[in-house]
Amino acid sequence: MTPALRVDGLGKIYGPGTTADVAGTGPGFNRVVSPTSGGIVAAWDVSFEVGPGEALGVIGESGSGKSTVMRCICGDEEPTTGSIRLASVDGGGTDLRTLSPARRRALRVDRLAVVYQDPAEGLDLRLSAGGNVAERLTAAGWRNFGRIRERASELMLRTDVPLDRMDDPVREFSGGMRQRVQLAKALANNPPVVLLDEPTTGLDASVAASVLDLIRDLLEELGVAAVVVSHDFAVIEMLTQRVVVMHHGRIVEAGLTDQLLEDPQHPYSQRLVGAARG
Amino acid sequence: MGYVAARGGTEAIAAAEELVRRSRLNADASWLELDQLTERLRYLNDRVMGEGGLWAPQLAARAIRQAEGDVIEAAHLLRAHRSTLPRLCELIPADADELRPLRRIVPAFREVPGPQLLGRTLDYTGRLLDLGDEDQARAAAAAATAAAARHPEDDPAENAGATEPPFPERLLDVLRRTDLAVDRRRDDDPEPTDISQVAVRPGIGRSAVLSVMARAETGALVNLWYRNILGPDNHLHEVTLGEVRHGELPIRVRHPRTGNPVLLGHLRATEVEAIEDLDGADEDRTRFDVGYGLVAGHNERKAIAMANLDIALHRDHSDSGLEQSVLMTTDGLDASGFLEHLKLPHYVTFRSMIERKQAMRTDRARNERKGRRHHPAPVVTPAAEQAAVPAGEVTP
Amino acid sequence: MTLLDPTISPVALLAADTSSRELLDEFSKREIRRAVLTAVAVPGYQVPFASREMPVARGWGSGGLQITLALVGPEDTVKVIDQGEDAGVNAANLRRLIADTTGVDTTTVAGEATIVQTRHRVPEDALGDDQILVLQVPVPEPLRGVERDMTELRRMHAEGDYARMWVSLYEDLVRNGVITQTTGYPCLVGGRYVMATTPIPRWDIPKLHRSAHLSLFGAGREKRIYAVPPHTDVEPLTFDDVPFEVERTEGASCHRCGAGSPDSGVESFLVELPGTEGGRWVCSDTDWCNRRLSSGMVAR
Amino acid sequence: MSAAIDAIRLASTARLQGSASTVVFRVLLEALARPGRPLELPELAMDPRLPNALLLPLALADLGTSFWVHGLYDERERKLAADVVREATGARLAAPNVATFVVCLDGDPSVPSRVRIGSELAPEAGVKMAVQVENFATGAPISITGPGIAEAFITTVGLDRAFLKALRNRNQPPVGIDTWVFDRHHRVLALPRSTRIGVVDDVAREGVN
Amino acid sequence: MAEHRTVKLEVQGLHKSFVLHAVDGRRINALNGIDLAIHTGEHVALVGSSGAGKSTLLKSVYRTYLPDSGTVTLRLAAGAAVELTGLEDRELVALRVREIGYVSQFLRSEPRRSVRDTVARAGRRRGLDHDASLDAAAEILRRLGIGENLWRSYPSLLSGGEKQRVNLASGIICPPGLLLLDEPVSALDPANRESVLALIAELTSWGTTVLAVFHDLDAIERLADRVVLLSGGTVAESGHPTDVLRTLTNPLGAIA
Repeated sequence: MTPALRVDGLGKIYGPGTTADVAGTGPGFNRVVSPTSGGIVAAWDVSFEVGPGEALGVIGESGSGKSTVMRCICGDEEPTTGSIRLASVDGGGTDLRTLSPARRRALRVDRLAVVYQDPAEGLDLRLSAGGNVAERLTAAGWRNFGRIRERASELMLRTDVPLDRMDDPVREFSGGMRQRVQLAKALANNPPVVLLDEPTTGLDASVAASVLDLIRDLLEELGVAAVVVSHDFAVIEMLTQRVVVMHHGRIVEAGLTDQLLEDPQHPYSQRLVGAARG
Repeated sequence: MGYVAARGGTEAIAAAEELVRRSRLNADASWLELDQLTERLRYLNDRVMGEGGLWAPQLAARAIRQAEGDVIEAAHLLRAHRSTLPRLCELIPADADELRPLRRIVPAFREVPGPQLLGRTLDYTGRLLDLGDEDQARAAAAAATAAAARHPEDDPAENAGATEPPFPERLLDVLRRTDLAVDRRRDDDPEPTDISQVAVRPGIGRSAVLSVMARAETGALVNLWYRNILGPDNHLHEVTLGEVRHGELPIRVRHPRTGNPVLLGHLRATEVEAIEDLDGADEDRTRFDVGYGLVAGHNERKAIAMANLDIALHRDHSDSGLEQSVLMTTDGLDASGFLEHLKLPHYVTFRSMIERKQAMRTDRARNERKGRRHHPAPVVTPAAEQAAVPAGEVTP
Repeated sequence: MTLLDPTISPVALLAADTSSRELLDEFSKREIRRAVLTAVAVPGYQVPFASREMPVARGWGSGGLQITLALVGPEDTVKVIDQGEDAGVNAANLRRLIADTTGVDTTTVAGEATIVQTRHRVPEDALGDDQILVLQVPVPEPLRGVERDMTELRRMHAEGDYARMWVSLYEDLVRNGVITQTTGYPCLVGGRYVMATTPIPRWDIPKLHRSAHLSLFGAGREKRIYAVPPHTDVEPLTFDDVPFEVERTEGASCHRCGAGSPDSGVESFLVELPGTEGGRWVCSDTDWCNRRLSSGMVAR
Repeated sequence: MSAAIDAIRLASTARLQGSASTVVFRVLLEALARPGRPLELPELAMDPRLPNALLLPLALADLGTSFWVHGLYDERERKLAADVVREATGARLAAPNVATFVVCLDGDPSVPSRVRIGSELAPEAGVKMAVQVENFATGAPISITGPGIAEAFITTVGLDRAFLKALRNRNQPPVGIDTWVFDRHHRVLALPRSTRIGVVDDVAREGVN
Repeated sequence: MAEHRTVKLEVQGLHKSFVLHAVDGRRINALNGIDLAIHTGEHVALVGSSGAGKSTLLKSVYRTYLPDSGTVTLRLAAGAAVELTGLEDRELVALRVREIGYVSQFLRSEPRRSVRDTVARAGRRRGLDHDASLDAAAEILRRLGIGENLWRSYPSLLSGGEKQRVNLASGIICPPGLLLLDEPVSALDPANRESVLALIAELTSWGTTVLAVFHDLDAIERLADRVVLLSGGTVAESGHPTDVLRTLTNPLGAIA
């Protein structure tokens, strides 16, 4: 089975470092800053695959490199090394990093959607909810106002955004409602791969739960391949079947989500689970 | 018919132009001589040359006189004049180390290699309006001029640095020697960009950015500096000045046939090196950052603003908009030209605007009759609902 | 290789011919001409150019003026209009400058001109394939309303990424019921670039679409030149199911020539002359209106 | 030495000043605005030994620009042409992949792949190229369509299939090469990068397949 | 009972220990070399004292626990045999859909989904279409005694016994080839227990293989074809329920 998304040997170093400075960083050294150059090895040797209909969790504390990985995949940042492949691009035969920035960005329209923790990153808050969805649709070539309205309405309905709010600026929406609009926008053109970066972090508990439910339903129904980045085991447990644990820029453990929660292997994973389980 | 093609406008502007010309001549005063501007309104003349991008004291004086003292208008005259002149050759980049200082101060140290040379400056003159007798002043001026003509070597302004080595070592060299300064000299931009020959836009090399600032409207640059220190943009920190110099800079061209450098002459310039602490999380806090300012003529406030903005620009993240602000919004001619064009007829555009207002009203009235918003969210049809709500969610 | 004459630069020889009356030297003209050629080869793309200071202020037609001065040759006849009017102060000023510094002939009759320099209008009569329309552009960037950052704007054009422009039209429709863009309506040129149509009224946009003439756009202050070659698509951005609307006011007709009235059989872009007892309307293209009157087409 | 004198003398005939420069530019502009249509060049004082293709840089180049002259078969002619352009305009001679102007004296099909075509961020960096041919009536038939062309038509421009294909491959608007073709009958036509070139027998063959 | 010829699940030399890194790497040995073979359609009950390794074995088979060594070989519906301990995570996730199921005594909460939808979704994950999944959910809920009045309410509003039945319903709708049951009737009242046990008995007759841990002897005697007694992480005894249970001095205590 061709994975919908495949990441191989992804690495990202900030600052003056080179690949030579990877030595001396990582969980074994308890640091991400290269002792020789001061470069920050934010992520290194990160590999995984996600199949259609599957959700992979990436869990770790802040600074573990999990968001860096996501940003490298979606193109917000350029990785230092490694490859990223999508089944929807050349059948997985092309490393996205070899694409021009323009083509890379164009993937965001209908191949690789991102849902950010901060809705302001994925949305234009000045625009209406419908307008945000319309941006994706027009980017994909939709040119019929009535049909754009109809599709936007469908998505609002599907993401539990009241239709009578569809024409209001997203700026006036609550956090949970913004996140729903962001989901609607991300799914506008039925992308086969969706990346979710802490999608419910920062929301009130009850709002977070309902957004989480919505995401879970959408992932199940749409058959997308999802990567869920989170520090929260409740989110990972609810949404994913598999998970990787990141620490100091490296994957320290990969496994089934229930296995990681009940039988974590790596000392760091055990600590993380132990802390989460109180 | 009372409606004559083409003639009305031509006559009106000809009449206005004639009025300007006559009023200029008719003033109840003697003719304004160019040397009164170049010699007695030095800062004004320098500023017009700097913002006009042309070193030509006599022409600048003409421009100021013609513009009746409007600095931007005068700079415009200089630049428009330059447009008519062919570009015969390119200058060899001047070496600022050859600047012969008429004034030099180094606030960062009490004593430095080379002189602290106060020179000609208004800095410490009492800001008291001189209400002295005009006739006495006139006589004093004549006497001083005559005396200077007899003994040019006594002219304090001209010979301020005569006893010192002409090219004192820079503070920056001291800092570099002690490894205290980040080196901002770059080799990716070897030939200075002539901003009169390209359309600058963000991403252009540092030499172009510096040139834009050197030619910027003084007030615009000072304001940009100030709003970045105090205002919401917050890109700047106050610097320590390493060098403030005003002096004469030799200008050379390459001979078109032989390729040898040929001295054309000198221009006066103000040079500033500014020093700032590096305090960003990803910066080397053990060193200082350095910014550079160089403007034509004697204009210290502009050169200081420039040096400080230079630091802000290379420390700043490219998406902050500061670079675009510097490049695109500090030119006096651009800003004032665009602003003043609002005085031109705009009745075609205004008619179109009224028409849209009416169209909106018509649409609103139509919808109000039907009792709905402009574009109600479409009623999702059962078919659409099926597509929108995948199986399972519809509870009977 | 060293050429022989040690004293005279080849450049000086080339420059020497420039008449002192001219506002642009030979090199400045060449630079503008290169930009014009690129603009024609890449329809709708804003070509950066060095933009010289003109004797008119930036924002007062300096871009159009530079193009016209780079174009005019001994055989040309130039017409200059502002708001459609030959007699406006700005038109008169520019015409005088062009004529005085180049010696070229001028006219008010659109059909007689080889070059028509204009601000805010396209003449009512279709221009022919031997004519060039030069438009003065204050703001060449059609996307500025949705994005201010120049680097991002450049990327958007490079990638043909106009989704945000479309969204602004969507939002406009949702909020206001109509597309409220008045003049300078954004158009897609040759299926590739979104272009600002100076601020000409929507009325004039069809005259740029697959026209016989070449249109050149000059933005002096912003240092950009762009072009619409003949027979090139200029499609106003609108949705498939939302018709593009030009300026029309019900019942309005020119109080001089009658254009716009049902029995005149012709329409023109009308401007309002407000009065105490209700406004009157008049053709903005004064030359067109005058010719209708003088040709006897209109009963006085 | 005599070659240098020759170049200076020839350059004096080729220095386009004032109205001569304007008139040539207007013909080049007109040609570019109506691709594929041959136009008569104005009468000029230029020495007849100089190929008309030089008119492109002679009318448009200056101190701030660079050019390259390509000609495989006659190195003396190529060098002389380059000297004349430099002497008459002040432009620098530069490698073909960076030159503002390229003059191709012989229709060598390798030239289009050696010149700069700009980028989507800077289409203006695409080269302006002049090609000298014998006669527009010869060469491979092409169909052309695009901006400036009211209706697609089939024509020949004096260039062979290999050259035209190379040109077509490089023209991916907005990047590409703006080409002016000069023939020996004092005419010029243009193929801007926006013109879509179909090599006719390819069209036929692809139709069969 | 019918003769079972094909081996559905074979566990060989299975070891499982837990290393507690937070406690200086202390190791707790839970399984110490389990050997066990279960035939297709067979129902095997695990018994043993608390800590004997019953749940650990179920979870090690399901791979919620990662075995240290040994093999777990599962024969798939299509006939091929797969070794589970070394299987790629992604493949194991796929197997869990149709081939191997695990029902714990605890309901994994799905706060905002109705009872019927919770069960129907499980059916759809296993390949039923929308209508079929709703029908199947209705039927199975009815069989388990969850009345229609509850179908549209949320699981969080249900009693413990109701939750357990909903959980079981999700686990056995479109039953997988191998079902691992971890005390599925612990919270049920006698009446509902009866219907659940009947349904589980029916599963084996449809060909589902069951490996179960029950807390009551009666269930074992009624359902199990065989009982495996675990002690100290190894198989102490294996045989017919009456034989094995008889050997235990205090069977219920041992099992509880």
